[in-house]
Amino acid sequence: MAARVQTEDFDLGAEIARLRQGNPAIGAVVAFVGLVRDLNENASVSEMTLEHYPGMTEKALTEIEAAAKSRWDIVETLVIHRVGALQPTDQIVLVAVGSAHRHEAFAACEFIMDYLKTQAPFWKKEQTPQGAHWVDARESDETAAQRWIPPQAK
Amino acid sequence: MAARVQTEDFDLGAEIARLRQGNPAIGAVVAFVGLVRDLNENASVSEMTLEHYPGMTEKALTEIEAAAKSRWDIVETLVIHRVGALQPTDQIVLVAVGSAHRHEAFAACEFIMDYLKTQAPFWKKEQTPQGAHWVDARESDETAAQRWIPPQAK
Amino acid sequence: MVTLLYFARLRETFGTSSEQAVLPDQVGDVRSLTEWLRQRGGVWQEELAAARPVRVAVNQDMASPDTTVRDGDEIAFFPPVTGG
Amino acid sequence: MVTLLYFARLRETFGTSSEQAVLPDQVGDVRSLTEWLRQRGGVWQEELAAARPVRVAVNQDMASPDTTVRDGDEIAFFPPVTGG
Repeated sequence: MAARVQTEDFDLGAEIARLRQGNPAIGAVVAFVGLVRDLNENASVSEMTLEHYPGMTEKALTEIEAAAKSRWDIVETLVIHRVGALQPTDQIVLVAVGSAHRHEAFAACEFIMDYLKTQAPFWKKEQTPQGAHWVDARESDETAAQRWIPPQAK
Repeated sequence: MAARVQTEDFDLGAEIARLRQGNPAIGAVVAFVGLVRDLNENASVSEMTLEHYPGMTEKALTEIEAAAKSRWDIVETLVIHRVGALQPTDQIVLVAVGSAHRHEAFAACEFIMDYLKTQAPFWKKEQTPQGAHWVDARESDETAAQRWIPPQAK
Repeated sequence: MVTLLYFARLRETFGTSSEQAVLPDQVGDVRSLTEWLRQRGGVWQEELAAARPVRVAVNQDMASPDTTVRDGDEIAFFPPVTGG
Repeated sequence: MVTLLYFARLRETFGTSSEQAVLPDQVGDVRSLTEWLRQRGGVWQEELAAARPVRVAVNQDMASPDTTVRDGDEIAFFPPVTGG
């Protein structure tokens, strides 16, 4: 279980190799990579700046990983999130989960992403031809996170 | 869209870099990597041999990718499956999907894996201290594939 | 003449991976072809027994017992798949 | 004395990323603290208006209006998060 916030890029292949290194109990790895698109809400994006809340970010990510571990039978988790200035096609975030079987890895990886999107203190500012603006939170991300809450707990 | 069957190992980082290369419309990549575990159904596994049906395999994989593309709004798909002799911790299969948004990539990647498990003509033979044996198909894999069929089509 | 292919456990048990066969007139679909092979007895009868979960592909598409087979077809017999 | 932090749009609009503040006696939770800041008027009143979706964290945990605030706390105000 690890969470890192960094300005530098990350190497997907090297990170996954490290995650599963020498662990023959891992039969499945699911990795999600989020990338900067050149288009968001119909506006073309030339650059994006990611701000975060140092201290709380790492805490929030670690708590989300712990929640995933308590919920599914998984072996390893990794979250890397970049901050600072990013351009289209740049990598923003990596979430990876290693487990014995595939369904747990898929579910836990998507769960971590959905919670990261609504709980981890990161904010995006986009540069477009119309100027710079802070990205609004999307209702669909809130809905995505809600679906993991058991009905009786809502 | 690409499907490859090969004896050689694959390089996850290089494959994903190629998949999304120069395409700023891809905002999400989900990659699944299946690995040889040293334990299956409580027997320790020292080696595994993967056999396939040349010709039909590539056809089946391509059809599964096409089904995913017709079902979700996704941009790129890639399936690589190894055959031949493999040891614990070796990579067996890579399924990767690139899309604008994450939910489509997660769903399509899991869909492709579930169908590959029940439709693509690969067979595993495991070497254990009790001798070599062909792995039995698992009921749970059939159930996993069934859940993608709309109720009215069942 | 059709090409018959056998994979995995069936290949090992039958001791062959492929054969060319001339189908008798009464064989027109996967069901009757399987029955015809079963009549060879021994391991053929055993592995192709109705209770056995054998899969059949005709010209590299998954087939059902009702799938038609005709001259020139490539017909493969194998256990349920276990890749991934 | 508490530490107040502002992020993203709030940081820009308020023109500051942090301040030290001595809370008056009537401020005991996130709700009353927000109300107290709102009384500064101008951009404070605007950005912290009840209709605005502002999130608050107390000591780096997401908080609700009822969350207690006390001396020594680190309290952050920010828009709904948009990372990932």
